[in-house]
Amino acid sequence: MNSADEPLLFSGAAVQSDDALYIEVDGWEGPLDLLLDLARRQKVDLRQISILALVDQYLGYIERAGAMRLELAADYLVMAAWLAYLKSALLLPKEEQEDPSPEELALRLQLRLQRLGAMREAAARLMARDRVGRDVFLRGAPEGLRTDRKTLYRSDIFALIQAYGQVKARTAPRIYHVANRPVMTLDSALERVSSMLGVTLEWMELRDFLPPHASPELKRSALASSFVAALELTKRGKAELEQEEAFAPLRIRRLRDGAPA
Amino acid sequence: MSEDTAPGEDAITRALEATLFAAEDPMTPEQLSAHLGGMAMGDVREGLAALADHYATRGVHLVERGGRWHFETASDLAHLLRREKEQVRRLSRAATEVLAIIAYHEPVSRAEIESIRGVQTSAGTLDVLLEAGWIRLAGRREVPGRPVIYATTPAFLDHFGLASRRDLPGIDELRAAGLLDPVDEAMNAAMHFDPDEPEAEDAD
Amino acid sequence: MSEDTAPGEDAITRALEATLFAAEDPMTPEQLSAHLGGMAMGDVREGLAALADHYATRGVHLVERGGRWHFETASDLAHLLRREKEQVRRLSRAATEVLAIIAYHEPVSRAEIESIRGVQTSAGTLDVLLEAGWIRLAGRREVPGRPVIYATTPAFLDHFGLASRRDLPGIDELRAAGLLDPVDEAMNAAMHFDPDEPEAEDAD
Repeated sequence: MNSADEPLLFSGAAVQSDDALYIEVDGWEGPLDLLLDLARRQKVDLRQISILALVDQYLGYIERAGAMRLELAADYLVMAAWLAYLKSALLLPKEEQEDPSPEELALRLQLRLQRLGAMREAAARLMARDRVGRDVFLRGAPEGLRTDRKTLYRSDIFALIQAYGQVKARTAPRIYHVANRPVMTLDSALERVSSMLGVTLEWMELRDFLPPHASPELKRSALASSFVAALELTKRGKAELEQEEAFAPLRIRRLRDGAPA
Repeated sequence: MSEDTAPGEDAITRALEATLFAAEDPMTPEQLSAHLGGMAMGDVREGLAALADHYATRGVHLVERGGRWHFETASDLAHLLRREKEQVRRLSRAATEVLAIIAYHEPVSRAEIESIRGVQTSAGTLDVLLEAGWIRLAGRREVPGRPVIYATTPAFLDHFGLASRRDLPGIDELRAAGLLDPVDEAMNAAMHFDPDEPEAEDAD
Repeated sequence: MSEDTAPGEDAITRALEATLFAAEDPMTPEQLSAHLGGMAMGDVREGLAALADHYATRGVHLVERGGRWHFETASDLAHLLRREKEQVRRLSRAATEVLAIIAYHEPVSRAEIESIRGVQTSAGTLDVLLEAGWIRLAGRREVPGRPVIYATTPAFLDHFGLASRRDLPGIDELRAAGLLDPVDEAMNAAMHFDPDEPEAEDAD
């Protein structure tokens, strides 16, 4: 209670810095910290600690702080209320106890204190070790190790001439051959179909118009061209087309000049 | 060490000695081997052991910290050297405690740290430890919220002169006493009537 | 060094050893004496001599330079401080092409290389070849802009096992070896309109 005359910032929730974490009343860091300190004053093993005595000390402490008009952090007050409840529960006859039992709650508190105590001790032992820069020192001016990486490139004559060959092949002027494909143009088909239609007035199958000894490639071209020619002649009113069903042979015959069939 | 294998005349130990003296950071045997042109790992380990032995009584010691080796001054000479060389940062009590909790429990989440300390941990506290290079983020705990977990670093072992975490003062006793177990686990163990674990008391 | 004054057991030499090890700068005997709480100058000098003697055969030496003492790596091990690590890498395809063009056409400018390759050449590619020691700057072409021209080096001939550039196979030999065949010839063969393969359409 070293700074009773100045207002103390007690806010359990507002934790901005290490300083704010410190509870200014004698420098405890939170209610568990205060409890641990009080427990230590009992000078017994934390496993043997009297929780009831501890609770009394804590409540007594909070009361004194209140009497000195110290502002207490909310979490200290919450802990005080909880401990007061724990105390009353511990004093009640066993059969009226609820679940969890006050013994259980007390044990939990004791276990927490043991753990905090253990860690605090461990921290102290850790800090007391021979620390680099305080107890032991590293070499003041090490020369330092440096590894300079050097890349050695590897290749071989085959890779070299192959690369050159590919450059040449890639950039050499290229000659493209366009295949001369056998086709029957629409014009020649028209001419051919017209002239063949001129011979007779009978129905003829379109396939019969095709050149008889043509290669398979030319036959396909001729078939397509002749079909288009037949359509064209029909459209011009010079011929008529007939097909009995889908994919049946397509038949064509000449119309008498201008006269519909 | 016997005089007939004096490491001063031994090319391997001389090379290791020179390298570790010159190194700016502690080195693993693997790094030493690589630096020394692929020196056989067996030779590196033997050489390190011989060197550590040779220096054991001298003013400078060769020590292993977290698998990495470095020379440092003998700790009994601290009083001679400390004078102008107080380079160690002073840690706040909170930071000291948080560091101890992380070291003894790692990996550990902030919530777990707080449940042991009973107070919130300011971000600054963890920052100080992260900045010192003594703790690192060690991933996330696969529980709801996936909290970040923290663990110590090789630099932590270096600084506190620990060969490994097993050298943490009193860690075996703390573990044996169950003081590194969470409170809930300890409750189950202590309260022999846990309905879910009828065998609990046998497990003690 | 005599065994009966083993410095490892000597408080003075241990203190000197640790102090000099941790020192950031070389120290005079006077500084050492002052640092070690006014150690007698005679003790300092004797201790330094004993230490220097002890370290004389080790990987690290204690040496005096201009009246100041410090540890330094044994001179025969100085190469350990700065190691050169050689890493063998296969020349990239782009670099191989550029090298081949230079070899066949030297001296050539970068613009000429690019016009032969049909693609731009990064400066890095030429750097790699210069670094490998296979090409050199061979002056400037006396045309507008005076571009740098490149030529191969004797190291190039060495590496590729050539007695001279005349050993490089000529265009005709490359063609005979099939090395001038277009890369995508296989594609053409698969095309259906190849006039030499009238049956191709049956493959549909």
